[in-house]
Order: sequence, then structure tokens, then C-alpha cells
Amino acid sequence: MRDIRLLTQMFIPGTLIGPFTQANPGLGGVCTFVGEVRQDQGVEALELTHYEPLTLPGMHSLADRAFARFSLMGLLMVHRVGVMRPGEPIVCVSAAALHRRDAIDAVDFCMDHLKSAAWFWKREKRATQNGESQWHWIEPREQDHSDLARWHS
Amino acid sequence: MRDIRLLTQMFIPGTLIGPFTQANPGLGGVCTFVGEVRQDQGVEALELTHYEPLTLPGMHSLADRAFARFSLMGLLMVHRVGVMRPGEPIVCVSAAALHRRDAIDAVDFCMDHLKSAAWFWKREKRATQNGESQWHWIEPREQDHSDLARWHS
Amino acid sequence: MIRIVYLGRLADAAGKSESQFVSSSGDLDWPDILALLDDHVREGLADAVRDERVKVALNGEVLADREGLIARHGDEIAFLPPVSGG
Amino acid sequence: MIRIVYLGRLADAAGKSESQFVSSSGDLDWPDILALLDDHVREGLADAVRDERVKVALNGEVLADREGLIARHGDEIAFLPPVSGG
Repeated sequence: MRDIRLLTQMFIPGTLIGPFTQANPGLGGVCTFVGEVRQDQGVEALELTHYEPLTLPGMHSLADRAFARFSLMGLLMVHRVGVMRPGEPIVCVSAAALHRRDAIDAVDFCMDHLKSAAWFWKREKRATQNGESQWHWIEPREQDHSDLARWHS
Repeated sequence: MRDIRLLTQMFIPGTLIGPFTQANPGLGGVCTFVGEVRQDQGVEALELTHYEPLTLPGMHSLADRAFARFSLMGLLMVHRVGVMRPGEPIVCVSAAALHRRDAIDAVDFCMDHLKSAAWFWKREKRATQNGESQWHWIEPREQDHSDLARWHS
Repeated sequence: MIRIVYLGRLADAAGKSESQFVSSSGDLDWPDILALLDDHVREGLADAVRDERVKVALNGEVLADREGLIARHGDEIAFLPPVSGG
Repeated sequence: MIRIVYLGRLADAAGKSESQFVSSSGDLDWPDILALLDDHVREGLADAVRDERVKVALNGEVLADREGLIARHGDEIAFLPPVSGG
């Protein structure tokens, strides 16, 4: 069971994960990661821009690589685009497998690639001293690059 | 938010994960692993035996080590004991953190320890040739030991 | 009274999940307990428990030196074979 | 008509998220496009796009050799700065 989506509207991860688990009968384990917009000091909103002709095909290609690399029964990969508020979910990746190692590693692999090797551009709207707000582009953290490098061996 | 439980009755992971996520406002990510009884050929039931005076304190000690090792906001660790049927959840571990690396690694760490270093004894009821069923004790797989060894460095 | 609990495969070896002994002669040491297992629970159980991988808990604490065990009235001893997961 | 899409920071540099050009003299090559960006979109945009980390997609395919780009009527070009996550 493979379910790859870009969503322009707020979603509730539980409504995706329950049906996904049901759709993979006989599984041994399901690992799920949900990323939310952090409530960082002064951050009012987050915007994720994508480029349709690359972003969704890129997610499908990532799913292909996850299926090739791990023994998976199912993979759910859902990513928001557009403007989000603190506390809203941005991404949900769920992997079902016979064994936990494959499920956990597949989620880890997909998240590392979505974070720093997928076609998303992210900016934050932050409050300024004078009470107005400004948008700032976010660069990947060094940690994101080193996380990604783990999979190249 | 810390929630460590041994359950003697069937549970539905979604009913635990939703409230757990709500109980950790401001989080950046939640990683969750749910293990279920696999529908292996001929397996009719799984029984997990525990020793109350050691098993629950052992899970609390594991939670202490996870909080010491990773930057966590919350940890949910729920384990079934008793007799379970194929498809029923056995274990649910969920970790909430500011960053995904801590959440994913904490779940990985807890699962590896629950699988081969926690006080549980597991046996399966399997159909035999003559139509009767017999209980068989399960040994940890070699993979479980090597998974656990990853955390000793 | 001293309570003995058998976990995992040892419950099969004992044919039961626990036993209770009244110690008329006071405390029981490791050889006393092994003798009781063979004589009053099931022949061969002492050998099963001698397996080095079997750990022993006294009142919920795993013993570092199981052969130094001294059990007194009211104590609970648990025999813990290797845990099994998978 | 040729459509040009600016992603991420490049949308800021361009002051818009896309432009459309009618090429009266046929196909456009890499130097033609850089000239158009500076002359008809915003001064300095060509420099921003020259940054080696900016990738170029033609009709949804990222080009291995962006300087070999030839854009024809109906094509869509996208300028892709480094992705940003975190």
C-alpha cells in the first residue's frame, strides 16, 4: 500500500495513519513520524513553496528508493505546502513492515531526504522589534546534511 | 509528559497517541512505533509473560535512560502482557521532541531494549500436523542482539 | 513461608508457575533451594536452574551473586531464564 | 511564449514568482535568458541565477548542463535555488 500526497490544506495525521495500518494486514510493525511547525519564539507562520513538476515526482522517486532499500509492506508519505501556523502538521511518513528495523529505518531515510533533498523552499514569518512581521528563508541545518550523508554508504 | 504502562487488555494505539501528542505542545516531531502480532503461518496466539516486580520498574529505568540520552519532551511506552491474537498490538512507543533525530532515535533505542533486554518471556501457540496446537518459546533473533549492541558505544 | 516463582521455560520445567515452601529449619541457602526443587517440585528442575544464563531475583532485585542467596521467611525468589523477544 | 518560474529566494530577487516572454527571434539560449532577466525582470537577477548552486529545470526536468539550455516556444524554465528545510 503506497500513498504519496502533497496537501494544500491542514490535515490530521491520525485520520491517515489508522486507515494506512488497516490497509497493510499481517504487518509486524508500523513506524510513523509526524513533523509539526514548532512554536519558536516570535514565529507566526511557516510557508512551504514547491514546484509541482518536480516536487511530487521527487517524492515518488524517494518512495521507490525506500521500497528498493527496505523490506516494506506499505509507505505513506504526506507533505503540506502553503502557509501553516505553529502546531500544524507539516509532514507525516509512515512505514509498515514485517520487522521493526525496516519500518523505523524507512521512516528515518524518507525524513532525512524530505528535509534536505526534496524540492521544498521554506520560509518563516517572524515578528520584528517594531511590531511588524517579516518573512525569512530557512537554510538546512548542518545536522540535516550529516543526517542525509548517513545513507550514502 | 511520561506515560509508562503494562496492559493486560487489548488496546488501540490511536487512542493513546492522539492525547500524547496533545500533551506535548510546542513539539517539532513525534515518532511512534507500533508492533503487532504477525500473522505468521500457523500461529494462533502469542503469550507474553512478565514478572511484575521487575518488568515495570525495568521499563521505567529504560525511560530514564532514554530521557538522559536524548532531548525529549515526552515519552509514551505501553506494552501488552497476556495472550494476544494475530493483528493485535503488542507494543507502542512514542517520543516527542523538538527535533526529529531525538524522537526517531529514542523510539529505536526503546524498541531495541524492549525486544531483547526487558523482562518479557514470549511464546507462540502453533498448529501442529495432527490438528492440535502447541506452545513454543521464542528466542531473541540474532538481529535483536546486534540491534541492541548499536547503543553500547 | 518462602515463595518461588518460575518464569518462561522454567515454568514448563517446574510444571507450575510458583511453589511455596515452609522452612522449618530457618533460612534457606542456594544448595538447600536446589535440593528442594528436585525433591519437592520436579526431578531435573535444579539442573535447569543451574544453567548460568538463569538469573535469580530476591524480592524483586536481581542478584549479582546468585549462589550467595539466603532466603528468609516472607521472601520471594524468582528464577528468570533468558528473556525472549523477536 | 516561454514561461520562467522563480522558486524560493529567487522569487524575492525577481520580485515575482514567474515571467513570460515572447521570443520574436526564435529559440533562446543561456546568454539570451540571462540578458532578458536583467533587462526585463530586475537588475541583478542574472547574477543571482548565475550562482552555481541554482539548478535549472526545463519542462520539469533538471538540466545536467544548464548552460546548454535552449528554450523554445511553449517551454517552461524553472530556476531552483538550494532547497531549504530544517
